[in-house]
Amino acid sequence: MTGSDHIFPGKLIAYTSSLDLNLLQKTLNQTCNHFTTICSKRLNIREEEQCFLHNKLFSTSQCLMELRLRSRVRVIDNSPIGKAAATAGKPGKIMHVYNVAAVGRIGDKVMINIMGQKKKGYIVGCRQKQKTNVPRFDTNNVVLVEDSGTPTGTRIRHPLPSCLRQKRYGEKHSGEFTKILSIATKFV
Amino acid sequence: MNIIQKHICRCLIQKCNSGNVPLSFVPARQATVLNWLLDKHRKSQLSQQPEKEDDIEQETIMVPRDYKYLYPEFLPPANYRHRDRIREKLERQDMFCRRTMIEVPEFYVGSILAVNVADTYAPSKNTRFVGLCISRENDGLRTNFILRNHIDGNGIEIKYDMYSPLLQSIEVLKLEKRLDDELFYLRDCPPEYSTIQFDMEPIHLPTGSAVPLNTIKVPLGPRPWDKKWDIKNFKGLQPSNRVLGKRAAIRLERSAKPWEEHDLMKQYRENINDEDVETVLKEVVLKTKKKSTKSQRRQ
Amino acid sequence: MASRSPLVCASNCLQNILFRDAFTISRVLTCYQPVRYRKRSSRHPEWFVRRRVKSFDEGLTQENKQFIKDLTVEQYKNKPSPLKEEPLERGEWDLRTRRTGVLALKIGVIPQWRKDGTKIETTLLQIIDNHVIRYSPPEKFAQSAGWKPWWGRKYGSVVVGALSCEPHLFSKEYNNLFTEAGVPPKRKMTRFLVSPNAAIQPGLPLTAMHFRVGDYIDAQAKTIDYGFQGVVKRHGMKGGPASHGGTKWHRRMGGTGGGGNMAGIWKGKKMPGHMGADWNFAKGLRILRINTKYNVLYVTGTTPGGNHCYVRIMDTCLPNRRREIQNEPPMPTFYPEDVTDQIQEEYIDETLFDFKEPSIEYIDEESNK
Amino acid sequence: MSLKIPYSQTARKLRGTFGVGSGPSGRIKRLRMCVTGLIRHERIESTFARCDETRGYAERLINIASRHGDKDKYAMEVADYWLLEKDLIHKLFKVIVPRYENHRSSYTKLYMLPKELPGYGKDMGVLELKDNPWPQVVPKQRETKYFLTNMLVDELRKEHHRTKRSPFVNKILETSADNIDIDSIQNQYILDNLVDNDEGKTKNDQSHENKND
Repeated sequence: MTGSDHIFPGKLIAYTSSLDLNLLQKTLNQTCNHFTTICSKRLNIREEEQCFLHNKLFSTSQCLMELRLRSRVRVIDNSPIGKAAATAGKPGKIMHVYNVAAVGRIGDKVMINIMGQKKKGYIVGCRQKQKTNVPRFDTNNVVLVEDSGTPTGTRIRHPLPSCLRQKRYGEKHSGEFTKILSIATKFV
Repeated sequence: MNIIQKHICRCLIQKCNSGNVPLSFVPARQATVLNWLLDKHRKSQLSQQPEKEDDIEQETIMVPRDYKYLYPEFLPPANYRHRDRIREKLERQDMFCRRTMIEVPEFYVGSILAVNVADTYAPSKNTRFVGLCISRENDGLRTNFILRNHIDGNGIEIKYDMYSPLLQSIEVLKLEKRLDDELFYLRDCPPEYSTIQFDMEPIHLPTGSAVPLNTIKVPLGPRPWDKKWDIKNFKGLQPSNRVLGKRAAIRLERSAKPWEEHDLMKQYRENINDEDVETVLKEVVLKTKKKSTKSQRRQ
Repeated sequence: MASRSPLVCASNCLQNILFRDAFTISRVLTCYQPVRYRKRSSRHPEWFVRRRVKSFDEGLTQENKQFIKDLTVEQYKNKPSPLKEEPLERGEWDLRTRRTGVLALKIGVIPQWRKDGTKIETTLLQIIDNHVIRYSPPEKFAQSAGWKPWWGRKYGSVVVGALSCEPHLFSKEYNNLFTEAGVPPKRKMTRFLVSPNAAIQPGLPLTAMHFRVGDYIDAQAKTIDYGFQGVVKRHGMKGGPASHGGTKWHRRMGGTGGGGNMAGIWKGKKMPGHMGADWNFAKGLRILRINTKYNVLYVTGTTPGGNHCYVRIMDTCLPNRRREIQNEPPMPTFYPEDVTDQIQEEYIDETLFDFKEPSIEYIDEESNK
Repeated sequence: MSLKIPYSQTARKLRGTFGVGSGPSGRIKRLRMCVTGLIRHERIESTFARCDETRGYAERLINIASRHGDKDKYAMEVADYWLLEKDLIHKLFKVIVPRYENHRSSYTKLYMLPKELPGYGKDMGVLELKDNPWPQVVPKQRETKYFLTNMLVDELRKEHHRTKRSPFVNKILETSADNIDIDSIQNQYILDNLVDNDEGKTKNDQSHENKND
């Protein structure tokens, strides 16, 4: 995580325009120290979210932890866009849920705005409260999919919920789920 | 006082103290039958099939003191509006039947479990999950417990119904207690405190030893948190460095309820009293007596 | 006690006669009247019989109280049963018959599991001390004031009582209602409409075996009394915003009507008022399990009302569910002579998981092949 | 230990005990004063709602004191909190707890006072500890054993026992042992009953006669 220049581009430009080099050095040092200390502890979306926002620390989570419009998600496959988003500290945001209720749950299809691109994906783990025997994850996980239906990544190195396997036999998107499940490594 | 007033006085006093019938002075708005009245009807000789009194109530059985914490799911709810003697009895029958089929071991919040569940879509028709028990909730057939583990950078929690027929086995890998009744704060703690290897070998305690208490104090991670853990006085948490603002401090001061510490009636309403606990646990002692030699702790 | 004075006998007879006359004029004795709109009044209905009498402490000693209690029990046990005299003919069941219902008490709600592993909520309903107290055939029923013209001459009526009490609690008029059935006075009574082929004799006990496992029933009960409630809780309206300048506008209703030609508040506008304590149905519930020892029915889903409230249970009126019945239900009710074997303690539905069985295991079909 | 009094699942708020807005802390403050008053004077008069609320707290306090004893830390803490005048702690453990040692029913008694018309508009009540030294609230009722109804029912009972066979004999009949002399058993049963009743009667009769004299 050495992406400090990604974080405050506006500030940087302001400093460079004023040519106050001493101040610039100070701020850069401060920010770098801050990031290294926090991000070495754990790689979690919420940390990045917090860094991305500002120095003030306040929670942005909803009370029900539902996946709605503009809620942030983590990409867990090894696609290059997902990695870039994680390093840049810019998690993808949900633009649309292909669903009548407009609330995403496990196995629902969503459209995501990630690094300025429009991508489609499947929700593969939720922070929301779940039924019995269904796992509840600490983060909202998503697997990206191309328009043709093939997954963009080649491997998923995170566990997927076991109840996702019944989607393979369903009427909707059964072909796309078989492709996702074939690149998965672990089930919970 | 004139004569009429005296008469009214006499009537009211009679109303208050007539017979053994408990009078509730707060009028019951609901059109329901009270517990004691219903039990009287069930046992009365005028009815078609009068219910026989239990032999268990008359027997003198010593209930061990730790049974209250060993079998917490057998304790009925404290609210008398939600209680019924026959329903509880039928529910307990089902629970005992289930316990003969599957061995439910002794475990507490903070001990490590491995659970096998039937799953139609798994290739082996079975899934195994290992985790730390965070909470035990509810009573009767509704009891459930939550296991937590941290796998490949993902915190995962699964809730299980204890009396669901899908459960194949429950195995205790490490028997332990923690300082708190629920450990939901582990969600916002560093992941090493909730990571457990799937191939962990069970740790056996020597026979007859007491259940060890783990006095570990867990540090909290950086904010944002799921809830304001630092305010809630958990014993198993390290005090955080968070400095409260002026408004937050005022809010915390206002939310404090020091008078509830000694509110005796509030405690009585929220917790079930000891006499009711004993009548329930007597049955548990009788039913578990047969198996006790078989499933003694950590042989 | 054994030998009554002639004066007392005369007064009793007089009351019987008086009451019978009043009964034909008044409505049929029930606790439930079907009404088109919500009717709340403190006035007693026409069929009302005063149950309680002003009692004062007679100062009986503990021994004598117990003796009188025992005496009443003995009296009702030794009473000649009205069933032996003239048994009614038992009719045959067809799709249009209406059998009697029973009056049960809601005990609680617990989860159960199906054999495929899904969890369902079941309500427990206990039937305590149910007896048939009066049957009036359609011709007689049509003359009474409780009769509604749209029923025609199709239905007779049956009064069912539950929870038997000691007679000294009630008035003489109320106790006389039970002389025909020969049972102790009941705490609660209801009326059911019955088709003539399901005619039933007073004095018959009704148990949980009146229904079978797999039958569908309707449950009717009074909902929980919430008292005077606002518009948000009573009708589920949205209220106002919590902030953004919402002054005294958080839980209020919006406009009450338009202007112009149709101005004014229309009848039936949803407004704050008394909520609950109203009769409500839950239809098409399936019986999953029957416990004959305690007379308890396990029924799918939930019924209206709180814990320990009275529930009227009858055969379902949904036509599609009725057609699913393959065997004839016991007509007019279950007689213990019908069954040659001993009655089991529990009957369990095929789809329901029995806790005596081992836990569910799925079989891998592909590997078996 | 369970309470032997009726109580509601929802507590009364007792609004306005220390002015409007005193809230739940004001409620507890008032109840503490009532409990100390009850332990001090053994009988208090207040509004009925307040009496009914204090009743539960007083019962629980005596319950805890009798169960844990005066050497327990928790019991002393509770007593220290609820009794504002500290000399009463000694009275609670040394006087009141031994008084109710073999008591099965509730420790307190509650009465409703008549309404005065025109009056304050609230029900008034009296709360007292049982077995207190004060004169009784309700005057003691006359002994009812020699009322006419009682005497008549007594006679009926005796007659009933004579004529009716006992359930004990009926049971033997059902099992149908042929060679048992039923009449002898029946006679014995009646005799036993008679003797018991006569003894009781003679004793009471004597006392009654003495009183009349």
